Amino acid sequence: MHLALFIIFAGLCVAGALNLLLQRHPINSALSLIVVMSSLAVLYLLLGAEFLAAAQVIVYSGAIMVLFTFVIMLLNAGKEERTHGSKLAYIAGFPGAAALLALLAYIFLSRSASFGQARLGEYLATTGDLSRVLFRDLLLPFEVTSVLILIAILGAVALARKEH
Amino acid sequence: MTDLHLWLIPLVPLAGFLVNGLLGRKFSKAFVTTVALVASLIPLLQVAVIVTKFSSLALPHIENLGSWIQAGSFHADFSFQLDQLTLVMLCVVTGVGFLIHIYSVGYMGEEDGYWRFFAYMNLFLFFMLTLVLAENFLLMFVGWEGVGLASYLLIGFYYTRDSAANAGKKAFIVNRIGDFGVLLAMFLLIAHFGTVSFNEVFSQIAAHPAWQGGFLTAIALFIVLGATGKSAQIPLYVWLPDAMEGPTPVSALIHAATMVTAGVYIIARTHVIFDRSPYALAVVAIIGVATALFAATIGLVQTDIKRVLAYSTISQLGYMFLGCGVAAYSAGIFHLVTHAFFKALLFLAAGSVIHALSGEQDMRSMGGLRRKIPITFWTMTAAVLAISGFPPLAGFVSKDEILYQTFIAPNGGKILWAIGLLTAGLTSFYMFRLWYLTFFGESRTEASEESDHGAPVHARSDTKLVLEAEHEAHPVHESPWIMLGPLVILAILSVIGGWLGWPEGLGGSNWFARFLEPAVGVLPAPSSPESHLTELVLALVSTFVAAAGWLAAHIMYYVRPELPARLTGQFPARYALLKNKYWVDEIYAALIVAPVLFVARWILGVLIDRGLIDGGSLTAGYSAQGLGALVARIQSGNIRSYAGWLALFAAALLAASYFGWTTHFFLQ
Amino acid sequence: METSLLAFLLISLAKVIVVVVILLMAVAYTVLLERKLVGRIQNRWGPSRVGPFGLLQPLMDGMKLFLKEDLIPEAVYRPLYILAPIIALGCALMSIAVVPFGADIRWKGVDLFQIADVNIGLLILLGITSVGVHGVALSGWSSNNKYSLLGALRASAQVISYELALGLSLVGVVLRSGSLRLRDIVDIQSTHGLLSWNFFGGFQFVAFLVYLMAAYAETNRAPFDLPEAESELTAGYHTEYSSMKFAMFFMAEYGNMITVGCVATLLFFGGWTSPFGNLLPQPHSLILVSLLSLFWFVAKVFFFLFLYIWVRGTLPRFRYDQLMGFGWKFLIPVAVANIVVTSFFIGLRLPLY
Amino acid sequence: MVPIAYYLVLSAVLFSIGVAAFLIKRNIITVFMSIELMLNAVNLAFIAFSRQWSQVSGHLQVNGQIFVFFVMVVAAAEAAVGLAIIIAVFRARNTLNVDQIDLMKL
Repeated sequence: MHLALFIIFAGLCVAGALNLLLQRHPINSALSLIVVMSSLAVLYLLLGAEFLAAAQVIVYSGAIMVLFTFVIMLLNAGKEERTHGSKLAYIAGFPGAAALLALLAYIFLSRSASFGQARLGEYLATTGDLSRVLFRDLLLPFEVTSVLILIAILGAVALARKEH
Repeated sequence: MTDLHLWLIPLVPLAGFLVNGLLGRKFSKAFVTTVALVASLIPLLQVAVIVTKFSSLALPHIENLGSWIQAGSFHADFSFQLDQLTLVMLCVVTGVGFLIHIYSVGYMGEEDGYWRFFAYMNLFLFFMLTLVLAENFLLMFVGWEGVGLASYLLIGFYYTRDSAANAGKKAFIVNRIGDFGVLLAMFLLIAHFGTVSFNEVFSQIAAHPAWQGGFLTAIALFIVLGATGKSAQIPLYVWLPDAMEGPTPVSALIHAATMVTAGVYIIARTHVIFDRSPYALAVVAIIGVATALFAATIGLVQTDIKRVLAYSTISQLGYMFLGCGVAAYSAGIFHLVTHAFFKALLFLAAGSVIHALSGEQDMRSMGGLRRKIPITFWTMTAAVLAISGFPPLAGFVSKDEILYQTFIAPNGGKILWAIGLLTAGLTSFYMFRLWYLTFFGESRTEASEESDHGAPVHARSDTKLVLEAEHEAHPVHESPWIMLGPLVILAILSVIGGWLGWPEGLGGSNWFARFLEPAVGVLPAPSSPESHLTELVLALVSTFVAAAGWLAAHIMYYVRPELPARLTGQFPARYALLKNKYWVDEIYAALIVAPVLFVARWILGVLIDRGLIDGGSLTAGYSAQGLGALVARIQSGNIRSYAGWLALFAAALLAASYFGWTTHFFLQ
Repeated sequence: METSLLAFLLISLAKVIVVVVILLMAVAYTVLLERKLVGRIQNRWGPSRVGPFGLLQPLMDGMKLFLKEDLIPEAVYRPLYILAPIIALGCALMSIAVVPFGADIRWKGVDLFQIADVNIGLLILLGITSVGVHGVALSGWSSNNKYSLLGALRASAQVISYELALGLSLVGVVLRSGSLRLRDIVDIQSTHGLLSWNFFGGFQFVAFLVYLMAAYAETNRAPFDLPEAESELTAGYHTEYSSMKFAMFFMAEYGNMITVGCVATLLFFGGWTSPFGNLLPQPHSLILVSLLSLFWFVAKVFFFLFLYIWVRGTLPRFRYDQLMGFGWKFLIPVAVANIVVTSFFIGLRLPLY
Repeated sequence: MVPIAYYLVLSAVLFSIGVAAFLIKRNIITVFMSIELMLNAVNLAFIAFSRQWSQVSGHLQVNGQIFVFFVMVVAAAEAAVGLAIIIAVFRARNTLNVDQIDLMKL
């Protein structure tokens, strides 16, 4: 069952990502991304990270992607125009991306034996497990990120405010 | 161990400096005055408290405030020390310092940079107190450099005047040479003892009786180099006369009573080192006596009242060196104390005279002031008698002590004594010359003022032109009591200050020397009936010589005032020699300053700086510019091309690290 | 789980069908309830012609909407126009999956009153709610109508803003129970009846009020129904929708209302437990227990639905800037203050808990 | 049972698609979305590695998941600021095309 679920949602992920790539309208890309993120949440669940699965849905699919669609609607972004930017992007980028994929896949698959097998229901990280590490060992980084968010809020307000 | 909070003593003036220095511009004059006076009064009160507790203290009393520098086995602490020598210096610095602060309130009352002046004065007090309280060479060096800084700032107080700014620079640069010596001495100390703490160094020396001369001589000579700079001895004395460009209270406090005695203090403080090095002691003695005579001869013909006092200061400092040089450190310190009293008094009184004459400093334009400014006259008289060495005033006691100790010193002590005695006569002569020219005879002020009418007023005056204009309405006037009060107190001290160390030969107990014994060692002279007789005889001789000097001055400047001019005419060459101060400044300019300037301007400036450094950096700059223009094409501003490069090189990096190419790429 | 995979799937499917049917029925009759109640509040009868007391009215409404012509305007962006109501209704129905309706009673190992008992039930509820806003947002944008777009913009901004207050208001409850599992949260409130409910015994009434207001805003209900304010935006984001698609939005809204009522009941009012706690004798029959717990649960949810309608009939609508200011400047600080105070007391382990 | 390597390969695939999308897309919002996609891919890798680490050590290890948590926090902050920047850029230049936003100064 694990494999079936993995194949279904991995397929959804890849399809969503490809759709993001191929769609010309940003709102479609955004929806594809929501699909990717929600499927990833399921994959997290399969890997035993239940809190992160919920957080993935709330933060990514919920908050961040709503922000994206909000901005798309606000700016009324239409279909992409076909313009010619730098050719360098294609000359350097595509071989780069392809090489990256090939390399990573090669590395992971060639070492597949040394990686384990993931079973359902093993090593379930509950919210409590996570928070024990987060609030005990990593309290300072956690607090620092809260400051980061505060600064981000201020920055966003300052940036988006209309100047009079 | 009782805690005396020694750190408060220097820190209170520092606080005063910070308050006045940072915010003084905004404050009212009254507030600035209050801050400055309180900041100088509190250390005085604290010293007074310490004096009352002193007999019950375990000496030396050391207060360590924590570590300052820690490097390997070497360490230097913020530690202060109190012993007899420090206490004497503290009394002098805070006492005279406070009096001069009070005097300055009146003297500087109309100046523009009032707050600046007091801020610098407090700063000076801070550094001077740090200097005398420090328990190690390094902390003392902080004070040592700091007083130099304060001195520089105050000499250049009238910074709009070129001569003042130049005098400040001169003082600073000349002192640098001396500081170099102190630094080298410190390095040698660290190399040999691994510490800069006074007590640790001294105890190590005490533990090795075999150490004689050698590196100790080197250290001592470097210290002497520093001391000659700070205390204005041959060959580094040239800055002090020029330093008279500063306001008169500064001359009194820094360039007469306290800072210039730092050289004497450091020798006394490190006497343990000097005791092991007869050569260094001899050098000190010879430098001292030579400077004393040399400066006295120049002082004979100077016409600027403050310059006469400046050369007199150099000469008296020479006496102190002489005292230290014959290992009679307590005698040197004693002279330091009495000299602080009467020389501060002389300067302040001179300031009062200058004040009375609206900025006139040339003695030839004075005269007949005796009745017009009587209090200044009488206090000045006390100071003149004291410095000339008439019993029972302070100068007599201390100078006589030094001369006596010199006389009984082995190896040429008699010759040194003879020169010292001659200097004493000269001192008496030029001091009474000053006295007569200023206070006696006909008044030359009105006349000069009339002749000066229309002509611009003297550029080198101490006070501002506005002040002078204001004073022309009432030309000669006694100073206000806020200036006269310190004069009177100092006059009393100049009279009775010497009784602290009234010599045994004259029926006293020489309490001062006994008091200092634990800190600076026992006087070399034995105490016996014969020695008392010698001392008595020598005292009589020196009194006689002083009287002779007075008599000569009396004849030349009171009875027959035309005599000096005739003598000048008779010996023009010698007069010119003295008048131009042996052309030392000119010699230095030709031999040292000119070559240095040449090297700086042509070799360092043109060849190395502009050719090598500028050329090199310009080449680097232009090549970077060219290369940059080439590379800048990559920066298209197109975000997607950046991402492309990023992806490509990320892949390359990954491949490199995975397939082990890193060693080929980065290490070979 | 002892049952085989196939059995598990079948049982789950059955449970889902039952729950969805009941939920849709509940939605239909909530609509009737609202129309009746609002009618009474406005001093009129409300629907009363179809069936006894108008009880068949929802059925007729449903038929009407089914049979109506499904208009799709020319200028809309079709894929999203069709997708949007599906997302909205789907999310509304999905969230009920983790809600337990009654006591933990198992029949042959099957949990009778809950579709899925998960450790992070509360988080899943929050997550699904936050995804649900996409339906509203996309519908407005794809309609290609400025009123719709404005409504959608308002809806997304409003939902994102109030989601913070909503989430924060629940932290106090979670702190008290130490778990995100809904059954655990109810269990801790079960011992002393009324007194151990989070609202009373847990001193979470501030949190509850914050939750209530934020939830009203989340579900776009009065007085926060700005996205569909008829006086300003015609009908807001669903202006261009008709027939079944409109009905889906409609059902989504009422489904959300029911979910909110369930959550409020579970988190603050002891869920299916009786307000009298152990004062009443505990029935031994499992059937009785089940019925009793169902009764209490439904009664409480009904109370919240009643409250919803009551508020709608009573309070005027906010102005938009006031709405945002209220959310950011009042609710969030209050919720944070509640967290601080609650955690302070929990930290002290005062007899309060 | 699924080999963890599969998860990692999936992560690599998603990441590469993200890179490609970044290169192809001209709309700045979509470009930003592809960054989010890459972040998500990395998150998946983190969680997979976390799981692997648990298996290697024999008991639960959550450090990788903590990383993901922080990535999410940062991503949220980044989204807020990034979208605000996009709005500001759009106001100033009236375009969302990255090819036309290649000058620092207008």
